[in-house]
Parts: sequence; C-alpha cells; structure tokens
Amino acid sequence: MSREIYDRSWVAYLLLLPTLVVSAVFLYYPAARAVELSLYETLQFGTRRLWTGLGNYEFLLTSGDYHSSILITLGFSVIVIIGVMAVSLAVSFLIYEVTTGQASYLVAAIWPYALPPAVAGIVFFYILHPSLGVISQPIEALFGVNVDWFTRGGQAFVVLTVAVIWKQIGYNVIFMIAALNNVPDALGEVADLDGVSRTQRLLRVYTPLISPTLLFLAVMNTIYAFFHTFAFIDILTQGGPGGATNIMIYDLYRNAFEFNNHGLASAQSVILFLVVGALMFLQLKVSDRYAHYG
Amino acid sequence: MSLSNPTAYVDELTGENTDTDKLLVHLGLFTAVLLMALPILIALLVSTQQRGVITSPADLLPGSHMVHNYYTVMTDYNFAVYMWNSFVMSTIIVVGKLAISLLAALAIVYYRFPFKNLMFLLILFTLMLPVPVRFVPLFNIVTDLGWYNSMLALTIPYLASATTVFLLRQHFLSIPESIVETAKLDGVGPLKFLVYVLIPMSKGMLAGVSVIMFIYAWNQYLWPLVIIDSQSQQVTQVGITLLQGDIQAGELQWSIVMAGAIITLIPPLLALIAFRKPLLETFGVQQK
Amino acid sequence: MTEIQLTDITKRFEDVTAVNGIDLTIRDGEFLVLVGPSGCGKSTTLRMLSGLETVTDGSIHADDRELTHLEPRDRNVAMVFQNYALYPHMTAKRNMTFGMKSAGDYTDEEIESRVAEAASILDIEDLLGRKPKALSGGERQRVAIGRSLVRDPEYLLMDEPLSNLDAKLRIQMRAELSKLHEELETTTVYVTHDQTEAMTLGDRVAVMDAGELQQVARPQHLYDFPANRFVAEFIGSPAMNTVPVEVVEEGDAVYAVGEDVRVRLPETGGLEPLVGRTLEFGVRPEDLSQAAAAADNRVVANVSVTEPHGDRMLLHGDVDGTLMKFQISARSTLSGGERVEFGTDPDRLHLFDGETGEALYHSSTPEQDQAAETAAR
Amino acid sequence: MANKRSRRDVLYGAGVASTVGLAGCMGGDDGDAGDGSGTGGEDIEEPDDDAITVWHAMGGGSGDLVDDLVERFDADTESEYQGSYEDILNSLFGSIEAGQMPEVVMIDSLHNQQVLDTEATQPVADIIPSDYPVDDLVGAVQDFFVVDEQLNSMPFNNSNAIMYYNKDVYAEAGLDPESPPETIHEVREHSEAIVESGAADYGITWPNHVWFVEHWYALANELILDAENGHDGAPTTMHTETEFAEDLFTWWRDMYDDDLFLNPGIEAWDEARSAFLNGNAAIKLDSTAAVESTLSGAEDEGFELGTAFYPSPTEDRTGVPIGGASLWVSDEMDDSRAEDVGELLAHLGSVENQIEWHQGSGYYPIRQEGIDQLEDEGWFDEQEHFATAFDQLLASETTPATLRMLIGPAREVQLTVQEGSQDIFSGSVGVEEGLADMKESVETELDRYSRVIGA
Repeated sequence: MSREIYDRSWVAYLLLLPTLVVSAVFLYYPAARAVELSLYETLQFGTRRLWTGLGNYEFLLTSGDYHSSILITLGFSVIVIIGVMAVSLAVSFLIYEVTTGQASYLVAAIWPYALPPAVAGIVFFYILHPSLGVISQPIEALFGVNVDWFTRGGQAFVVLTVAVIWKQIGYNVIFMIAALNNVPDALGEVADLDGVSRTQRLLRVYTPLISPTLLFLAVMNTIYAFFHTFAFIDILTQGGPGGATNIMIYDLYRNAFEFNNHGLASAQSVILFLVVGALMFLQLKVSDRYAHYG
Repeated sequence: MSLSNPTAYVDELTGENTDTDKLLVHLGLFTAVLLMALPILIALLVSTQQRGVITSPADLLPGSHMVHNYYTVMTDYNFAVYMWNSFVMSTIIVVGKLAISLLAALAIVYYRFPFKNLMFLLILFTLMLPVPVRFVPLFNIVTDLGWYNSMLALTIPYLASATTVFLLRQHFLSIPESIVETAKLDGVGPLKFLVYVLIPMSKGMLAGVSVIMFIYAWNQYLWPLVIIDSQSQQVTQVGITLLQGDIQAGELQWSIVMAGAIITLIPPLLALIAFRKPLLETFGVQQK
Repeated sequence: MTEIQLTDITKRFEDVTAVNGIDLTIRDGEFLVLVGPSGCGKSTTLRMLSGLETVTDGSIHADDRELTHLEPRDRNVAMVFQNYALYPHMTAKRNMTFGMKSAGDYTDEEIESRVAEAASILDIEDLLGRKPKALSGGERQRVAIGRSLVRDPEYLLMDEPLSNLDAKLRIQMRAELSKLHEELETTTVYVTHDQTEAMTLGDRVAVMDAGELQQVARPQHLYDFPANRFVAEFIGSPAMNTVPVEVVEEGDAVYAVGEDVRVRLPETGGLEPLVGRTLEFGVRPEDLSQAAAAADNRVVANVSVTEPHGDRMLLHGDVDGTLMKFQISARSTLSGGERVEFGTDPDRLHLFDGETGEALYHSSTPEQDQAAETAAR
Repeated sequence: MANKRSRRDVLYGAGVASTVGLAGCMGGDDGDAGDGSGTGGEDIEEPDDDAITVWHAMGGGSGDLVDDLVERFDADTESEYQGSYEDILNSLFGSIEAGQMPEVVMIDSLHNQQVLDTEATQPVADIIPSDYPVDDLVGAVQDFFVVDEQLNSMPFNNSNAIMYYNKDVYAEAGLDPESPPETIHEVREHSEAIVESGAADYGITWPNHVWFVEHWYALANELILDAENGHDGAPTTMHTETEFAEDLFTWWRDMYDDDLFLNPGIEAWDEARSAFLNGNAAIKLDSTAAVESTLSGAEDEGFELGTAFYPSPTEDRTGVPIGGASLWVSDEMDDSRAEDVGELLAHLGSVENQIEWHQGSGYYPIRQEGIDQLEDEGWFDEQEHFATAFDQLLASETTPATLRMLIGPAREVQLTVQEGSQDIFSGSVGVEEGLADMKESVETELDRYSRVIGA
C-alpha cells in the first residue's frame, strides 16, 4: 500500500504503544485472568477460591436454568433485532422520503441514542408500573389486559423488549439514514417513474441497496441485545419473574454481584465470549464485503 | 432544534403538500416520533410536579415545582457534583481516546512495519472483551495500581478504543493517496503530518467519533458503581440510581427522580443534536 | 539542471513484474512523456523516479548522484498528481508553502518571493487566499503546479495531470504547460495514457507496454517510424491498419499481396530478406485514398460502415477478412455494401513481423537527426 | 468549597427531612433497607486519610442523622452513605481487596457471616472503652450480637416489621377501626370485607422481601434453617417442606389469586408504600423505621393511620426476628486509632444518642436505659405508633427461631426465597413444588459456601 509512507518500525510501535499497553493491561490481562478464575469456585470478590477445574462449566452446561437462560437470550435477541430494525427502517425510510421538516424528524428519531440505559429503565419502570404507572391504566383500557408484569413472565418480557427496542431505534436510524443518503438519487427516481409503490420501493429497491448496512446493524444489535441491556433488566425485572427475562448477561451479572460467585460468572463470561466471538467473526465477514474499498 | 413541534407540521401540511399521500407520511412519522418521545415527555411533565405520584394520564399536567425540583436534585442530591464528575470523566475519555487512537491509526495506516496486521487484529479483538467479561480481574488490577476511588480508575481503562481506531483508519484510508504521497515527497514528518494534515482533514470525523465516545462514556454505569465508593467522586449514572433509592426510602417523590433523569439525559442529548451532521458522516464512513 | 539516467530498472510486486528492465535517459531540461495503455508500467516508473516506490533492480542517477534508494525528500523532486492532491483545508498559498516549510531549507523571505514568482508565472496571484473548494478545476491544476515549482526541483514529475479536466480546458492547459516548460526548462517526466497529449507535449515520447519500453523518440519519428506494431497502433488516431500479406518479388519490384491487396513496396535497402514471407502490412487510414488507386497500388475494401466526422469521413471496410479504416472526403456518398478501391501513399508503408510485431520495413528512411535516434530496445 | 457547601447541605437536609420523610431507611433489619437510601443532604468531603471513615446504608433523613451523630463525635470523621446493604457489602469486599477498608462499616445482620469470613474485622469488644455497659443493651440485641460472650459488632440500627392500616378504609368497609387483624387468617377475612365493600382495591400489600417471611417463621417459632438458623454451626437444610410452610405459602398464593394482595414487586418498598398511601391497599406490612414517613404521608392524604402488631400465622405469637444492622470495625488499625474508633462506637451507642436516633429515625434504641428514659418522659404515650414496635419487641420471646439467619450465602437465600415465593403466588408452580425448588437451591448454595470457605 502506498499510503505506507513511513517505515521506521520502532516509531510505529511507539505510536501504537499507548493503545497496546492499555489494551494489554486493562483488556487482555483481565480477560485471561477471568479464564483462570472460571476454574475456581469463589466467594468474596474471588478472594476466596476453591479449585474446581471445569466444574463451573459442567454446572452451567447441565443446568436447566442456564439452558433456559440461553434460549431466552436467543429469543430475546431475535425479537429485539427484528423489532428494532423493522421500526427503524420504516421510520428512516419515511424521514428519507419527506422533504419538509426532515431535519426535525431526524432529531426526533435519533435522540434515544443519547439516552442512558439507566434513565430509560427508570422512566419505563415509572410509567408502566402495574399498579401505579401513568400509562398502565390506559393500556389496560385500550387492550383489555391486566398489566401485571411483576408476576407474569410474558408481560415482563414484552415490557423489557419494548424498552430495549425503544432505546436502540435512534442508533439504527442514524445508520440507516446515512446509508439511504448514500444511495444514488437516480435509483429511487427510476422506481418512482416506474410507478412502484412506496412499500415496494422500500422493500425492492432500498432494502437490497443498503443491505450491507442492515447486516452490520444486525450484528451490532445482536451485541447490544446480548451485552448492553442489563441495566434495563436490573432496573425493570431483575431477570424475573420466574427467570422470564434472565438473559445471559444478567445471569452473569447476578452471579457476580448479587451472589458473589465470580468463578461461575467468569465461566459464564467465557461462554459469552465465545458467543461474541462467533458474532465478531460474522461481523468481520460482513464488513469484508464492503470494506474492500480501502 | 428540539423535538417536533406539532403546529409546525400542520403549517407545512396545509401549505404546499396538499396531496394526501404526503399527509399520510407526515402523520405516520409524527405518530412514530411522538410515541418515541412519549416516555421522556411524561418524565419531563412529572419532573415539574410536587410529588409525581400519578396513576392516571389525566393528572399529567405541568406542575409548578420545576425549578424547585431541579434545584433540589442539583444541590441536595449532589447532582451538581455527579454531573461535574461525569463531565470530567467523559471529557478525559473522549480526549484520551482520540489522542491515542489517532497515534495508533497513524501507525496502522501510514507505517510499514512487521506484524502490522496482527497489531490491528489485536486492537480490533478488544471489541470482544466488554467489561462484564473481565470485570473482577480488572477491579483487582485497578486497585493494585492504587486507583480505587479515583478519576484514573474511571478513565484510563477506557482509553484503548477499537472502535475509534477502526473508524479513524477507515477515514484515513479514504483520504486520497496522492495527498499522502505529496506529504511524503515534501518530507513531512509523521507528527507534522498528523497535526497539519490528518487532523484538519478529519474534523468532521473526529467530531462524530467524539459524540459516540462521549455518549458511551457518559452512559457508563457498572464500572463506576463498583470502583467508586466516595460520593465526591461518583458519576451521574450511579447518582440516578442512588437518587431512586433515596426516593424509595422517603416519601415518594418521583418528580425528583424524573428531574434527575432529565438532567442526566441532557448533556448527551445536546451533544447528539449539536453534532448530528458529523455523526451521520461518521456513520456513513463506517459503512463504506 | 539535471539529466536522469535509468539503468535496467525493474519493479516486481510479489508475483507481478510491473516494470521490466528499463534503460532510459532523460536529458537535461527535456520534457519527456511516458505513454502507454493502463497497466503498462508507466506510472510505476514515474513513482520509482519520485521515490514513492522502491526499485527492485537497477539504478537511477541524477547527473552523477545515485538516487535509487533515496527518500523522496532527499531527491529534490516535485510531482503533480492527477487529482491535484491539494490539502482541502489549506489556502492555495499554504498548499504551495507547506512542503517548503517542512523541508526547512528556506527562509520566510525566500518562500514569499518564490510563491510570488510562481504565482505570477501561473497567473494565480488572485487565488492565493482561497481554499481548493473555491477554485475551478483549472485553477486547482495551476496551484498544484505552482506548488511543485516553488521548491525549484531538480526534476518535475507529472502523473496524468490533465485527465481530470474537461476537454476544452485540457487543450488550453496543454498549451500552457508547453509554454511553461519552455520558460523554466526543468527536466520533466510526464505520464499519460493519451497519445495526443504525448505527441503534443513531449520533446520526446517513450512508449511503454507490458512493463517494457517499446520506443523512445521525437513525436513525429514515433509516428512515422514506429519500432513495432504496438507503437504503430498506439500512436495515431485512428490507429494504423494492419493486414496480413505475402511479400512477393515480381520482376524487379517487390509487392505486398493479398486477395484484396496489391501494393508495390519502394525499395529502401532492406526488402530482399523479406521476400517470400507472410508479414503484417501497415498503413495509416490517412495514407489511403481513392485517387491514388492504381494497378500496383490497390487495396480493395468492402464497405461496412461510414462514420462522418465533419471535416472528414471514416470508412470501415473489410480487406481480406480484416477490418481496415480509411479516411475519405467528408462529403463522400459511399455507403455500406459498396466495393471501393484505394491507393496508398508509397512513402508511408510499413511491414511488421506477424509474430514479434517488430517493424521490418519502412517505405521511407528517417532523416539524419531521426536516424540518430534508434529504437531503445 | 465542597466543605462549605456540604455544611449547608446538612442543615438544609434537616429541613427537607420533614418533607421527604425522616424514615430514610425502612426495614432496617432487612437485607434491602438500604435500597431506600439516598444522598439527601449528604456531607460530601474530599477523602481524608487521617479521618475515621464510617460507611453506612442510611438514606434520606436517617442518613443525615447518622452523619450528624458521627461528626458530632469529632470533626475528623467522615460519614458516608454507600447505597444499599448489598452495595455496602460489595464495596466492603472491594475496599478490602484494595487495602482501603474504612474503619467502621454498617453491615446488615443478614450479612454478618460473610463479613466474619473476610477475616478483615475484629470484635468491637476489643476496642470499645472498658466502661461501656454491654449489659445495658436491650436483651434481644444482646442475644443476637453477643457471640461467645463478646460483642462482635456494635449494634446500631434495629427495627422490626409492624402492620399499618388505614382506619378510614376500615370504617368505610364496615370494620372496626380499632380491631386490626391479629393473624394472617384475619388479614384475609378483613381483606375480603374491604375489597367487597369497594373501600379499597386491595386488602393488603407488602414488598416481596425475605424479611417478612422471616417474621412469620419467627412468630410461629419455626426455624427456617437447621443448626438454629445458623447460630449453631453452618446450616445444611432448609425447612420448607413443612406443613407450616405449605400453609403459609398457600395463604399467600390465595391472597394473590383472589386479588386481595397487591403485589408491588420484589423488594419494592416504595411501591408498597405508595399503594398504601394512595388508598389502593388498606393494610401494609412495613418496618418500624417507616413510622414517621407513613404518618406524615397519611396526614397529607387525609386519612387516619393505625398501627398494630405484625399479623401472626399462628394463634400463639413467639416473637419477631431480631437482628438489625451493626457497625463492624477493621482490624487494620494501630492502637491509638483503634482507641478513637472504640470511643466513636461508644458515642454512637450512648443513651443520649440512641434516644435521638430513635426519635429521628424510628429505629428502636439499643439501650435499655434509653427505653426507660423514653418511657419516663412519656414519649411512648404521646407517640402510639412508635410504641407499637416497642410493645411488639418487648412482647417477644427470644428463641432460636427469632434470631435471624446467620449464613454465608445470605443474598442467594434471600433472592431464592423472594423469587420462589413469586413463582408460587403467581401460579407458575404449585406450592409444594415451589417450596421444594426453593429448598433445593438454597441447600446447594449452603453446601457450596461451606465448601469454598472451608477450603
């Protein structure tokens, strides 16, 4: 590559040093230690430990609760990914199509990206509280259901999913709008001239054209669903009721911080790490397809 | 710019877009963004009331305690301190990440050196190591370094950023080769090249990345919760849950909690709105 | 003032040989154009000259100084890029001075005066405060050239500098570049894929193909005495026609003969060994005319298409199964399906080896000064 | 600057206390009281290495009062709110790991075993002034905190749960406002009457918290765990496969099924409180530490508050559980520092300060002398609701079943019981099955804890 205009290796390493040192000390080393910790049964922040070899893994792989946690995680991710992308795609496309007020709509649609999960969780908890929530009564009146997600697993799952999707819309819309803006105008105009309906245009013209972005978002949303939703769960459902919202990351968090069982939590993080590894592999595969311009 | 203003749209609609199709699009969009804004609008309304114990939408009216609530949250509940700490933390993380990622991206794009791809992979691979995966050992290292309860603990472990390096690399790769070669022909040294050429040519990108990083840093919750035990050092994300705890302890004052929630939301929201254009560009680059 | 000497220069990228053993001397103050189709190695050669690309084998000398492994900054070279390579965030002036300040060999006054001088030569004094975005394509081009001039380089490299301009501007800038070079007399190597540009600009033109130098010569010489079939076909538009013929000796005359071709070849001293061989007969479209048709100067074409060009008409016709082009009068009424006889200009005939493409025969001899320039191979 | 403002905060915080409610920390004995804690008027100072640091889990007005009591001892002390009892436990582990354990830490009695197992603390008996009258501690408190004839940690905030009821709703439902239910069966009867009459949506509410289950076990003189709830060695068995447990949980499930019990959620103290104050539920079970705020809340809402003993599952009442939070001290202190800390503890446990603490927070004083003094002053006559807790405590008999669980995996047991209860009353499992599940996972945890800590 002819961009490589400098060739003093030691200078290159000097430039990389801060990143490498921080990565090694605060990312790689702790990760390696986590693998080690996963071989122990622990108490008290891992200071008291008992060698158990693969015992933690064995426990997890034979635990019915953990199996159901994995299944819930998968189901949750699929619903979140599909839900958030369907809503975001519709919103993005409409924003892309409108001419007046586009900037305002854009801001109104992307702001949840800035929303801290803790804030999102607390606000949702407040407005949807089964007996005290502001909009619980209207929902009960409107849909004829008894809002009681503290004890009903299905409802808890729905509330959590809605909150999680809500917060992620902004992030998706930003990407989708950016991608739509990259589509040459002529392609949409051609479809317009051909009299293709708006829905058809979205599904047949734009969706395929921005599919690399959609694929990328699918991966990012998976990571989001897997990792960045635990604040919601902590505030809204604590994994319950009856484990209905106990996704892997929350189960891990709970084992570590509620039960002081860091060894088991470490084993869970190793398993999660393998799952993310597969996801990252997918992402690299995906990005390879459209990163070749560089 | 603020959230959509209904009357503005009505004006627009009755103006030139009489066509029902456009009306429907606006109607759909408006409903969508309104639904998205609804929870926060409710929070905003509640934050102006005296107690905020509201069980029916009919009670959702602006109250008269807005100033008092926000003042109370900032002073009695230490949000002034938390917000300042969050701000300092986020700023250090953003600036630090940009600085060391710029150096790393400079090396990765513009240097020829052995094991380059390996180094890049090592940096990218850190994406696979989110905080929960390495939490306990991280805690041990940070406390061994004597950083327990300090701003160092909140910031330094976050400085390495695969995302930033990756985005900067993508952006650098989009700078025309000939510009780079011109610099080489002129014998421009790496630091001068970085400062006078790369950084000025990456302003939009850097602004976009900064917003991403700022929001990311600002929204950190788990790590400050564990590594900081002194209130004078605590950040606002933990502050909001402490606030919620406090409110649960006393007589219900949801209005105060919602005021805290709104305050916590404001800085990242302002950053997002102010820098939405470079952000869009940044995300555009990432997709290429 | 500098003479550049390339000796057996080779560049290999992993398994591809981009440039294969080029020997070339660029004379002091000369404007040399490197021309060839894309991928021929011309840009790589230029980049090796600049130091942006390392040299796999061979050496580069400037006068007596060896440059082969020097960093670009140590070569005192300047380069103008196809896309101008202006820093978008700097004003025109800052763009021109940025590199000089890096080099650090100049005082501020020197820089000021050089910029003023270059700006006046290029007529861009009024543009110095503007950023590239506020400049037109042509203006950017001038600034880019200005930047290369202020450093007073020993030699100047240009990589397709006009190809981003529209056709009209390109012609104008071409003329200006010529004028500029006349004024400055800096040794210049100019890369282009456009043979017209090569012909109009170069003191000499070096034609490259597949990593090898095909011929280096003054433009007219290249045109009249192509060293091989590649050069013959690459230089000139439309390209030279070639059609397989038998070289036959009849009486004291030698003829190129095919079904539709019978052309007497003027003796220039080298025909004898060619008799009896099947060779490629080459003649340019403009050297064919209906008026010259005669019994021993005859090329018969089955007209397929006629292309009016306004000032002339181009006729495509089948000759012995090969498509040939003929330049005819603009207002000709010929049309597809007709059979037409053409005659050739006897001074402008060529024979090429069908296998190697090497030129074996030209129907006239080069003049004395041209004779000095032998094919570089 | 931080100091200046913080002084004002303390003063302002005291003012706010009346509006926010003094009972910053409800359910003081239980594992999650600190959830209801906060930062109001918290004194924020830069960390000072020389200061004696006290970590506590008292939010709101109670927190201010703790800070005030600590600072009154010596300016060179630092009292800091650390979040819930679980937060404080995690912070403690963290600080021990970081070698920065504060001198004094408030720990919920449910977590005593885990703190003992860190081996980073020392018995307070070793450092408190020799003239401190341990004998004057309230009997029930002595029974719990004096282990092997020495005081392990300094008891500080102790409370139990009582019943609060809405007299107006009672009247409206045609019930006698002066005859609150005494047993859980009466609770059901009253609740039915209330709901049928339409006086309130629900009969009763309480947060789904293990503390309430512990109360029922203690009142019925039933052990939750073997080995005397852990006070006689490490327990291995959980007693949920008993008729008592089945009856209790069946009662709870039926209350829920019949829409008599308003479920506010797990550890949802505030939701239960607001449901009670809003009139959604006629009765609530809550900590004595909530007296002050419930009283002022009832005044705001305009109904008359009644308080009564915690309803028993049996006709005979044995007693309410004893425990509460106590102050533990670090063993990494030099002698003079240890002496100062000992005096600080004596100061906090003095009659005068315990009276102030009681009156400001609703926790009961730990000193018998203090109780006597309050009685002499007629405090309990004036403050009938404060008296309820006392009378209940004094009516309690101490048996192994009334001593709170002393177990390592306290949080696991707590969550297992709470979540298991929810599974039962929400109907996702039958009572028997749910109790068996609970037993199995608690016993697994008990076994694991012993195994690892013994290693």
